[in-house]
Amino acid sequence: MDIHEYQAKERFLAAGIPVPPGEIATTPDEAESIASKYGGPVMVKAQVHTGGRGKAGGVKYAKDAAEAREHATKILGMDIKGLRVEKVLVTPAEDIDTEAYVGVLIDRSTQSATFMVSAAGGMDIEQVAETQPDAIRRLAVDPRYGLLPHQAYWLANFLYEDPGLVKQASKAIAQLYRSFVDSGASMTEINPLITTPDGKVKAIDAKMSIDDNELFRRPEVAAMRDSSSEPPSETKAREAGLSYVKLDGSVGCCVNGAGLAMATMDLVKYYGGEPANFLDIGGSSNPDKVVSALEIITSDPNVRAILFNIFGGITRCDDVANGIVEATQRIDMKVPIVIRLTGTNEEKALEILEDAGFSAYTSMDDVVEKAVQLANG
Amino acid sequence: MDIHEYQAKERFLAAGIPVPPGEIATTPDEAESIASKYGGPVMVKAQVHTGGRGKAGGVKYAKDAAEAREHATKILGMDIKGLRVEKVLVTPAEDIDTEAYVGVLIDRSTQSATFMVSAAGGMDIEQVAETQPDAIRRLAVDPRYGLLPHQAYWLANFLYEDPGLVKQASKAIAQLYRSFVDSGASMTEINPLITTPDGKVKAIDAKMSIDDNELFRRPEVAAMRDSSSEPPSETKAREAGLSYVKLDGSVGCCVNGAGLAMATMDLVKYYGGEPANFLDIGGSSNPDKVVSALEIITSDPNVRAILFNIFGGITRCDDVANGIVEATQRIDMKVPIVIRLTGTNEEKALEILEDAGFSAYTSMDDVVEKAVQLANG
Amino acid sequence: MSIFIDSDTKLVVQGITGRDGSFHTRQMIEYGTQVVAGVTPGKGGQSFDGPDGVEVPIFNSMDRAVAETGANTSVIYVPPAFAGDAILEAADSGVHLVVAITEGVPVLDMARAHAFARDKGVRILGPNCPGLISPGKSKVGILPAQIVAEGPIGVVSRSGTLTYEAVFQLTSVGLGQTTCVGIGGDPLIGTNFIDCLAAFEADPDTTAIVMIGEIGGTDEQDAATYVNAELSKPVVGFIAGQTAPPGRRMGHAGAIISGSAGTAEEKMKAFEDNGIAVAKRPADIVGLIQDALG
Amino acid sequence: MSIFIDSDTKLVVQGITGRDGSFHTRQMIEYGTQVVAGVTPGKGGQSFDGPDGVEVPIFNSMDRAVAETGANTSVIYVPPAFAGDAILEAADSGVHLVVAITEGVPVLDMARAHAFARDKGVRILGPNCPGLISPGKSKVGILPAQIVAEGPIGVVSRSGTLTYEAVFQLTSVGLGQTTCVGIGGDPLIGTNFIDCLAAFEADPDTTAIVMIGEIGGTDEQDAATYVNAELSKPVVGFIAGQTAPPGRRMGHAGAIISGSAGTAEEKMKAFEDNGIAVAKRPADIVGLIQDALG
Repeated sequence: MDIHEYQAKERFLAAGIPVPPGEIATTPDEAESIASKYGGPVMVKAQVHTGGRGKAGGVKYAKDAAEAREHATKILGMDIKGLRVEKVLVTPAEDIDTEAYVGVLIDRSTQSATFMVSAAGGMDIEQVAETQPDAIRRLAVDPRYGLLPHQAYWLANFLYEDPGLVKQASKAIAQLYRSFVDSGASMTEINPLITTPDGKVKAIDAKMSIDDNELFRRPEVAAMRDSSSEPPSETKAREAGLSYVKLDGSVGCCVNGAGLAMATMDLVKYYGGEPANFLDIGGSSNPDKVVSALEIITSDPNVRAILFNIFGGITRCDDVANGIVEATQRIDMKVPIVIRLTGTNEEKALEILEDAGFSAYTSMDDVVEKAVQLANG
Repeated sequence: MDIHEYQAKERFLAAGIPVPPGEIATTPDEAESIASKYGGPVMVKAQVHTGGRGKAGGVKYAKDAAEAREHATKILGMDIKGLRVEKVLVTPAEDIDTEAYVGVLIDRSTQSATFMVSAAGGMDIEQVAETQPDAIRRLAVDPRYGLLPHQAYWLANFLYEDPGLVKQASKAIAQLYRSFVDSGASMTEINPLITTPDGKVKAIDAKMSIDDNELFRRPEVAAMRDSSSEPPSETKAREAGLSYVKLDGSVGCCVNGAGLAMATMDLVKYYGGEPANFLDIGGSSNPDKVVSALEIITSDPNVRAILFNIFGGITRCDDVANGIVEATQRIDMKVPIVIRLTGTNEEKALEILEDAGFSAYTSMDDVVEKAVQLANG
Repeated sequence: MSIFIDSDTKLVVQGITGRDGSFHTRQMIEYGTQVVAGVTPGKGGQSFDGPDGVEVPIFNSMDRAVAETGANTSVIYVPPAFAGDAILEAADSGVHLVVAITEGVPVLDMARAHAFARDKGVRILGPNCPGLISPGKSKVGILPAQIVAEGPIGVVSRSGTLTYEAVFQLTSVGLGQTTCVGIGGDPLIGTNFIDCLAAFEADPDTTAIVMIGEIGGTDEQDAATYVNAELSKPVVGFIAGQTAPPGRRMGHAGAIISGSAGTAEEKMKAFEDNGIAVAKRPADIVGLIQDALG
Repeated sequence: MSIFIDSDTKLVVQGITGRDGSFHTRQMIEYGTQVVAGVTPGKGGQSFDGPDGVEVPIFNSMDRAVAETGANTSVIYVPPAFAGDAILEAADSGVHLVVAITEGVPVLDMARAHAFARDKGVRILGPNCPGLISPGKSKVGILPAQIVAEGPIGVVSRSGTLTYEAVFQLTSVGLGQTTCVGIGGDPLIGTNFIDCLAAFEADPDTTAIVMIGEIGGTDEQDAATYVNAELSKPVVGFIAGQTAPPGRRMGHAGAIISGSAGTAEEKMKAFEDNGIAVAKRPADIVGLIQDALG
């Protein structure tokens, strides 16, 4: 789960990281009054869960409160990569001497939280990694010891020469690790970590993604979820316990298992179609889940055909077939459905489905080809 | 540094360990009023830094407030192993089903905090260790991981059969480890950890020693020191930065280095004397430290002779000699002083001392023999 | 032969009294797995009624279960909040393999558990994995037994049902398996492709290997390099997620393209560059294996 | 020959600009120790003016110091609040020996540091120790150089000045030393008697060993058993603290009799039972060594 810049900054502040003040505005009036409270020039920053806000015009410098109002008027309601801006952060503009990057993420190869720091801040770190790999210093944090003081110092020492800045940055890095762990994060970054002309180190931007698996034991973090920033269909899927990702194609996919779901999407493409979504309904034959899945898929106006691909392993195929039949009776279907069911008790399942009037298949290729035909036809 | 039972219980409570209520009384009146507040029978418990309170009559059951007053009258001011009782803890008497022992201490061989638990609680654990070694379960806590939940369970499972008791005890054990670490303790124990007829696990006694080296970063723990419970000379020594332990003999010892100080005491005994103290003045030749040391030693009325044993290593002997001379000029000495100085610049040092009228030696055996002679003579 | 589990596997089920644990314990016993113990704290002394009159003793803790039954492998069905601790307990108990089925274990819990397992020299499989099956010998986890058969193919996969798909097709044409291993869909897993490839290479009965990957991370790329350098046996690969958008988690916590890294294209190219035959569709796997075996 | 340090020892001093650090750095350089670097965070780039015109470069961190000077040993003079971290940094830097002089390091900090050093395969000597000296070769720590001489005796001790006493007497009668090691007076030390005994046994130039213990713990008892089982060379022992009362810390954090365990009597008996000649007084050590050497 991504949280907004202003929320990440709250987490940072709680850990002691130096973050400039800032307040959230949802209207131009609010933006103006926050800016006039701060007095000097401010930044008006769109709060959306995507990178590239700046390039999209979502981050603006305002020399005074009137200009802050103007910018807020433009930014609020703006569409950035399909996401509508509902909030802006208004924060005093800082004098910047240098910009560095400090990030922590879960690294698969070292099986641990791993720092990346670079003096080339303010840029996309992946681009830095590709073009100037030597400009990044990495450190895998041994989970048995946590981040040790000399390691924080070693990272900070890569960013600055000045002992005072190194000391401040060491502290901020140690605090960032604390914030990462305490938040149950899977990624957090400060980009840029700036130095000011008067020798202060400050975090002026903040990103954090929370490990979804941590949310159950961190209600205060879970409460930071902003459903307004995701498609309503994804909110609904999450609440129904389904894994769902909306895409732009016309073939709705309903599959059990994430790997098989991806393979099904790929096969749609292989046969000349475009998948409308990723959807994993899990191992259950519960009609309620199937109903939710169908409601979500059919709420997408692009969907022209729906494809079920179910591999009955432990779950018996006849149970799943009954679930599908019951579910489709409970909602009004406007697009054709084709179903592939294979595995335990597949003959019985095919009978149930055909009796209910569905096109039923046992081969994955056949069902996908048919669904693409229906969607494209 | 030892803390009192009531202070250890405050630490335990902060960590969530179930501890019955209790309040401190310094007068019989207070004891009576606390007891009447609780209503039922209470325990009146002397707060002193020594074991064996119970056998000495320092822990008493009182059926009501009037009896609590009587007991407090006897216990307050009582002398237990040379320590005067200044405070009693008044706490409701608990119904006891079983008594267990749970302790943590720093173990040298495993280089880690180590648990000892036993279902034979309420007894001296050392005695249990000698007579029924199988009645104790031990666990060294890997400092890289801390106490893991299954380890706490494993310890608790050694104490109880009943799943409900095991669960409560697991939790208390985990909390005890947290309290141990958070307090910077070197030892802590619950003896006994009781179960009540209604199936509750409670800590009704508490001991904790703090690692002196932790005090600098734990002011709230350092503030628990009760100087009233140690000889004033030891308080003064600590404040002067000296390691000092009062003993019962007549030969005052002033030595640089702990090992040499012990060896000097042993040699006093070897030559038929009794050391009056252990005192390590450290590596300094600072006259102020020597003054403090002499003041402390001479404040002991048993001291009949004072012996300096200084090995000049890095510190030059002539510097030390000057320090001793200056120090003895600043205080009024009523007992004879003999001095052994050896090492760097020892000839110069002996000259300085003899000029100042001291008996100066280069051999440790000679000076100790002389000091014993003076003290016994 | 087989890898990781065989007829000497003596299994303890952690969370045997839970819904999933009890269901799959029955399935495993029916398949012939030696389920020697169950663990549920507080239920020690009871026993689990398996199929065919099998009674499995339940213990309060792993140490008792191992001490009293000689179990050498554990499988974990406990809920995510307790799974990290259950893995630590298992790794501390003396078993040499811990199969963690549970989905949704916090990743920082797993970072610690993997470190602990490394310290103890214990293999973790998973978490968030379907487990493994050595046809005709033992099954540990949730793989459906009816789709497998004894034979010469080693199968290793990050996925569940996609693996079943592949295994089912292999079995349909008479290509049985030595062992099918699901390594799991999480970012931090205990046993990776290379561990399985090395084990299949060392297993004399395995003649060819199917490796099924997906988007996210670089495990497949590393495995490809390893195959090129170390393997004598033919490997057929498949990667799911060619149509997955970057930055979105595709069900599995580990199935996410971060920026431009971990795409299916990258992985398929790594396979091809290292002599691994790449199946364009799941249906192509069987043909490629048949080609490889000549 | 010698143990742990010799003329190839290249030393980095952590806390070189502090009062103790700078004083003892001068002493070590005067003795001939190769002090190749100092570390004080924030003072990197400066240099330390040693005796005889020696300039020691100062670095901000151990990793730089080791990378740029090839140091293989470190000595720590930083205050107790930072000593634990300094040991971790040293153990992480590539040196193989870390000598921790600092007194007063919290024992839980040391529990962690010792675990870390074990993980890294680094030897810690101390903390709260005087260091060690291999006469004529190298000195690391605070032992007074003028009391030692080259010769065949190995000395290992928990104490500082008591060791000087013994070494001084040995040197006075012409019995020089291969190495004198002060293992430190804290409860949790990195190098114990057995480590030193094993090293002395392996050192061809050492012909006899003096072992000076004190009350507290069971290191001397364990060492005695080890001597009996593993050592071919004669060992003379001394124990300080026969008159120490139980339960009181005698200066050293580790010098405390807990209940009835760790008494001088117990340790002297263990020595005698295992063939170690016990000196009743420090002055007897020399005679016993002379007897042992025949």
